[in-house]
Amino acid sequence: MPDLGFDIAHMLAGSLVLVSLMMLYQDRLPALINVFAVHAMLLAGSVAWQAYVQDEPQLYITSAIALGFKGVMIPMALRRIIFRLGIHREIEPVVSTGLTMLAGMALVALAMVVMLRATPEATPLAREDLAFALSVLLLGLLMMVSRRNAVGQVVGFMSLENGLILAATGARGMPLVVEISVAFSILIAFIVIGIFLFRIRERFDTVDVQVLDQFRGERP
Amino acid sequence: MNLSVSLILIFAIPAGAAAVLALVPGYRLSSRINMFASLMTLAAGVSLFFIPAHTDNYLLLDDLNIVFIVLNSFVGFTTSVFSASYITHELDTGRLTPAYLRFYHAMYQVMMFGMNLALIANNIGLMWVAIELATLATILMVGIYRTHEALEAAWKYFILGSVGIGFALFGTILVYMAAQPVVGEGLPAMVWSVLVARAGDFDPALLNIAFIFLLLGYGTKVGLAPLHAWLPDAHAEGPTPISAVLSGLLLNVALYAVLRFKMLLAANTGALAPGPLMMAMGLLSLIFAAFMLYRRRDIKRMFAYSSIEHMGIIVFAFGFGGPLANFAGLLQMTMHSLAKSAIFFAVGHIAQAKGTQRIAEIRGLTASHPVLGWALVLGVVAIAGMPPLGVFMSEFLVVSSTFARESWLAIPLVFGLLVAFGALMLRLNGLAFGEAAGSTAKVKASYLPMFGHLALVLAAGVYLPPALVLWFQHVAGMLG
Amino acid sequence: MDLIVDYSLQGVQMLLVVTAAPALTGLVRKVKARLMRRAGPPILQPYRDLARLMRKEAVIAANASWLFRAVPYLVFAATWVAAALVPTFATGLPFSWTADLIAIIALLGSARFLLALAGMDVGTSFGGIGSSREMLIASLAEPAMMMIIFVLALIAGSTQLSTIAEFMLSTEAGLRVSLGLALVALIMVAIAENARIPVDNPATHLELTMVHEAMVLEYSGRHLGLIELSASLKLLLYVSLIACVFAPWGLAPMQSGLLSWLIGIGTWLLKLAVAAFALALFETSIAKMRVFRVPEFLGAAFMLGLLGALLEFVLAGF
Amino acid sequence: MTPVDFSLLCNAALLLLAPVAVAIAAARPAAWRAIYLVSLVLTFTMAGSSIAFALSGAPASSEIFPLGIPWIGAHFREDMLSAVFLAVVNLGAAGASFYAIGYGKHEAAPGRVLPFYPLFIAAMNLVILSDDAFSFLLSWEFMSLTSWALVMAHHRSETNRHAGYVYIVMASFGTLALLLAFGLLAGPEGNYAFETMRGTAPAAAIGWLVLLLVLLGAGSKAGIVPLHVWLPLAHPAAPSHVSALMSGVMTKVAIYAVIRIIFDLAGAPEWWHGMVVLVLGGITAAIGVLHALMEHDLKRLLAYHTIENIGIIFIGLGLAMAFQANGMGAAAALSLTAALFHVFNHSLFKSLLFFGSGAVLNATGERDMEHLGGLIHRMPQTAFAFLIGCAAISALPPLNGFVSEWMTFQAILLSPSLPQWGLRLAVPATGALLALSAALAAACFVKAFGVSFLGRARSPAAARANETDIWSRTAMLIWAGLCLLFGLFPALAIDALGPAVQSLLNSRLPAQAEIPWFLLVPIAGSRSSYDGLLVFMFITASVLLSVAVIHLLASRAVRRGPIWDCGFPNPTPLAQYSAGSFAQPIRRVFGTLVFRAREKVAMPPPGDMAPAHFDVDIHDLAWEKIYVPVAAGIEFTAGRLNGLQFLTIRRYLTLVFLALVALLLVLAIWT
Repeated sequence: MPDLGFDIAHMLAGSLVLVSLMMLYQDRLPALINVFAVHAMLLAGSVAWQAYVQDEPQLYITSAIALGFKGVMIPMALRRIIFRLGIHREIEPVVSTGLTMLAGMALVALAMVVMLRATPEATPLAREDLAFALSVLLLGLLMMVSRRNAVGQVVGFMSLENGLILAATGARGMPLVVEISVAFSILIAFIVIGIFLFRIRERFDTVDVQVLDQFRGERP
Repeated sequence: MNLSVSLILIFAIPAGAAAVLALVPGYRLSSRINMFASLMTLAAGVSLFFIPAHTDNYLLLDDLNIVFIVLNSFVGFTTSVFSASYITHELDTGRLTPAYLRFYHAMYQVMMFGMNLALIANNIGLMWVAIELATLATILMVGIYRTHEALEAAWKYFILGSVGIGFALFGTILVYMAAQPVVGEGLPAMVWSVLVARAGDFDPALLNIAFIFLLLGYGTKVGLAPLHAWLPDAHAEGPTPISAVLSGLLLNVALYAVLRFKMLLAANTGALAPGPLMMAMGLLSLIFAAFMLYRRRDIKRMFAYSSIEHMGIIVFAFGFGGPLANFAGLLQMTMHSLAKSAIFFAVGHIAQAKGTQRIAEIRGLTASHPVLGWALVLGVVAIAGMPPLGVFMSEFLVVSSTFARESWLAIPLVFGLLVAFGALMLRLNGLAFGEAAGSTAKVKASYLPMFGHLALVLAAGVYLPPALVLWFQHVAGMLG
Repeated sequence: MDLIVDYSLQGVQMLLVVTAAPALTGLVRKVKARLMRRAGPPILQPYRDLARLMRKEAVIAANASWLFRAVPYLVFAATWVAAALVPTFATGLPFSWTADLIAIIALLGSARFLLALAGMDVGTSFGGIGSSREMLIASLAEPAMMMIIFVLALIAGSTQLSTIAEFMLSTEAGLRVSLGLALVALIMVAIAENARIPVDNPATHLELTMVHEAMVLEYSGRHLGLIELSASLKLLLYVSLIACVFAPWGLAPMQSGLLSWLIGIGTWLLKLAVAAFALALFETSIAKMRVFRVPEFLGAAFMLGLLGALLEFVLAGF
Repeated sequence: MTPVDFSLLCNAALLLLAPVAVAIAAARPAAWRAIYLVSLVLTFTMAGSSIAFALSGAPASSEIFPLGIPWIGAHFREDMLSAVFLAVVNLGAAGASFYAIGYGKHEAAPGRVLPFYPLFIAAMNLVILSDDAFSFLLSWEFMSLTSWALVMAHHRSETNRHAGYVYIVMASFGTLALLLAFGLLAGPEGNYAFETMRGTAPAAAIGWLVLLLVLLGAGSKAGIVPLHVWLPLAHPAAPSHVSALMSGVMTKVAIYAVIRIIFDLAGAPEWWHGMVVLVLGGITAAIGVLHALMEHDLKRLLAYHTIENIGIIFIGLGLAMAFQANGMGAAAALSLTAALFHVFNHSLFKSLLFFGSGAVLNATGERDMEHLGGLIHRMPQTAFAFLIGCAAISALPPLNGFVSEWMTFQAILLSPSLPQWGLRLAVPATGALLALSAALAAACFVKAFGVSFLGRARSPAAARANETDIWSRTAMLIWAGLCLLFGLFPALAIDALGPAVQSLLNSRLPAQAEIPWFLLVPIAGSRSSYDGLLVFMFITASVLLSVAVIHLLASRAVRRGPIWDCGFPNPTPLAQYSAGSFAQPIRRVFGTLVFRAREKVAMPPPGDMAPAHFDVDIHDLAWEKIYVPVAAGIEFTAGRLNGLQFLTIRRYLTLVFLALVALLLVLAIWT
């Protein structure tokens, strides 16, 4: 059973990395959101599996949040936003997709090198999971810095956060995981619905962060 | 009454006050409640001196965090006094509405709650939650004026802060992962006092990665370059009491978290020494901020950069380590909190009197507003490290202890100090001296917090009470 | 008894220099005139000039200050004291310890300082030009002089003129390159300091070339007389200085008898006469240089002195 | 009560005077005189007590307070050296206070002067009394801070603000350099008390570093070239009595720091350390005086002369180091005594000259000499005192400035017995520079006095000037009297310096006071001697004699007439020789080399009646070659980095991202 448990967890975490890389590759917002939904669902699966393996029923809550909130609600909300704003046509990555992919690969490699060397004695499950989680985190960050559009950045941030949840659930017996995942969900909701759309649209009529940048302090 | 209850009180009072303030409509009353609650928190903080050290799975009281808590509640209290007179003016000029003020006061206490909880938490998860709560509260406060600039600053703060939150959480998870095989699953593996006791058995490599994430995550809050970007704008665009609290308190709380994890790493012989990383980031922040001071046009933004500079020095000192440098770091931190918040108090009134924050439009303050002007001079002189004010002593100790052990490291340090000094004095020259420009209208200011802080800084520059010295020395020894 | 003799000797020296000074000037003028195939005024003419100037009333510019009137006396006194401290016919006079060579030169400096101030007192352009140029020359001549003093002091181990003279009389001195350099430099400095050709022309009133004369242009009567006397004294001082250092023969040593003193006076007068001839010969055979060439002239003197000093410094250890 | 206690008590009183001054400025401005009066009394008593202490030769007294760095405490100590400098500081401060009782009346912003004045004096005293590095640096920087505040007293002028800025930055630079020097001396254990530093001589390898840092730190305060640039800006900007303090006294505190560290704390100096100091001193003296010559602003001119005199003092210090390193105790004692005596003398005449310039400034509102002239008629007593000061600073006998320079020359003449080649070459060269600067100083003060006080008034303000008040005049005349007194009786001061020199070098000059006629014989009678008293008496006698003879036997008639001027008198005062034209020959000689001076003459074409114009370009090469590039470098870096304030959030995130990746890479590579 441990073997199977490990394999499935490994597979799910690995696919998360893969999906992260896929997200980097997307250059249209609707597609990006779809891929992100897949990402969230995979995370939900992974967390559910961990809940099962670790026999920690409260992790199912986290899994459910990942599935319902991030896999369904947020993508829907985002899609509505981009369609209403008419920016669903395309997104402009700052650097070319090829280069971004290459950088993504390098980051995954870096994550592996750092993590696998790091934990020789840790359980393989935790170790592999951590390596993947770090990869997902780094890829999410890369996504944030390579997208000019705020929606893209939010998606990047959410995938970063997925990596965190992956790591947290991979850590056997870690307390407060559910609370953290709830807190993060609220944070994201905060970003997406509360401050972001309400205030930014109220003032700027667009969600392109570059417009915001015109109001950086001190520029005459 | 059992004084141990003040362990709870220091965060329970702000939490309760926040709830009350959210319900009280009148701003005069709420500013009084705010002051009163802050004073009570301060009293609770001071009473911590009289109770024995405490450790359980959630709360921790040792000599290190008492220093932070007392400083925190003290500046929190004085800022609430300043805030009371400051906010009235904002209401008069219509920059804030009573509704927003209600929100402001509630958030003020939420922030104090978060910071005090973070300081007293023994659980690294709880600490994380508390710091993020405080951060979120300040983000809301920064955006409270709802001008383009304020929203932009808040947004920037929010995004960068969220990434920092993520990093810190990842670091926390990694620490748990490192502890879990040794301590066992569950709560104890997140209890700092347990962790530090058994850190020697942890997997060092995992701790290394954890520390990098924690340093970057909490370092974002400390304002270390190159993670500092949110800091100047948040200081410049938010209400001045919040700028004072940010510089005087929040940075310290984040620094406290870094220090706790540094101690954890130091307890593991196999892990990398956290010192060099901190020193490098400290020096980078110092020199970078020193250069950034020159081109500033906004007075609050300039002092925000000066905060980055000082946090650089402090982080450098703690990174350098050893009883002397740690002592110097603690002293520098205390002095910086007091002096910088005093400067922000002065700057707040100055900006109100002149109706602008632009440095170019504020001139000849010592002529037009002598008391505020000289207070600003005194504050800047203090923050620039001139005697007989306290920062001079701490910088003396930082530089000389560095020079004694690693002479070459003192050169960039001294260089950064000098460059920053040049910038501060250059701006002070224009701000405080010359023909007065702009409005010379009297401003109703509360001088007490400002001069209270400066008097403390002055006294500390000449005489440190032996009890305080012993305390700091003990803490410096703890920090290793 | 000895004390009285000593003091009277000092008195004699003081009187001697002040009486001999105009004669020296007169002799130089006479010889120069003869060299130019003119008859020239008699050697004693300067005494008559002085007497006449002293008797005349002094005409002073309306806006002249007290300083203007005090300076001639002060300049004369400082120069006189300085001249009296240079050994003329005898070494080791009782007050020769009052000032060494550096102090003597500095005393002359005081005199010049005051005279230059007086030149600026009335507020004329000529006075200013004279003062300015005088101070330029002085500021170049003094370092050169100091270098010469270095050389002498290094050789003789003293800056005390009596000691130097005694050392030069002894056999230890010998012939040295640095001494030769110092001599040449000293002569150059002396020429500059005394406003002689080619640095300045004591006889001219051609405005653009004047230095010393421009400075004292506003003086008349007894004031002018004192200044002229001071100038003569200064010339005498430099001649005595050169004589006592580089030609100390005949100088009466300490505690010697009347005869050697008389011999001393005689040889000193002889030396003065020789110097006067040499100076006149030199002045007639050379043209005055432009004011802005003077720095080069004095710079050369300075270099010679420095060279001499360096030679001595470097060789001193061997 | 021990001497140190007494001095500390007086200083505590001075410190407490500051809040009183604030109160006075706020509530009863009319009572400002009280501040100066109390300062006068306090400083005068301190000067008296320290002189008494210096003469007594009693052992040092010390005191430790639980102030400052807690585990070290604040150490204070008064020994022979500190007593000498305390006397210099407090005598200067007493003079300035006395002068200010009158001068302060003209102060436009007394509220900006009164509180800082006693603080400034106390800070200088505390530097000298400090016996540990922290108290020393605290007082040192406090001294800079308070004097900066005084420089900023007249803050409305842009020049003054600039001066204050340059000053405070240089001061901070100096403090940091000194801090590093003390860090080296204290060693890794942090023994900041001077007591322990004295016991442990630093390793020879770091000796040069200590020297370098001390020269940077204390040298920048003293004004050695090329760290002098702030001095001619800041000293004149302050009110004149403060200028007198800064120039006459504060620079001496810097000299004190050099002596204290090099001779007392740093152990035996190497011979080439002496050479460095010596050559720096020579260059400083020459550059300082040349700049002074080019200067037309009376107070700036005086400030540049401070640089020159600091150079002279450094020559003496360098010689003392060189001799001491070679075990030539007597010669070292002569050099150090000369330096210390010059310290004292300079404090006298520089204060006097600044007092005079302050009086002129008050009477005419002018510092520019080109607008002065003829003041000797309007302000005769000021003119007389100023003249004495000019003669003293020009090293003319029989005044005090000459004696100390004469002693320095005597020390230079002892140097052939030094074994090192480097020194044998450097010393005569320095001697030449010293002689040059002495001669140029005379030229400069002929210019300063001649243009300001003599001639005819060049502006209506100068023509209307009135003699200054009685307090200022009295202060100036007393100080002029002191200049003369110590010129005639130098033995008084030299013997008082003996114990201090003895304590530092273990040898001293023979006592001079026992020699008849107050003759000064530093080494041996056959070598050199000087007697200012006799010279003075001879001159006086000669003057009296010649006056008597001429007035009795010849004519005493005087007729006032128009100006002669070779027959071409020009009635406009502007036709007088100006300060610029006075300096022109010297500028021609040295200008191209030292200042890159360029003269521009704009002559209108024939027939055009427009006036011709004449301009001179003077460059301070130290400023242009060192400070301007450094400032430009900082400006450039600040400009380039400034872009980082205006990045987009995405770019900031990129920075965070790169920092993370970099740290992870470090981890991946290093572990």
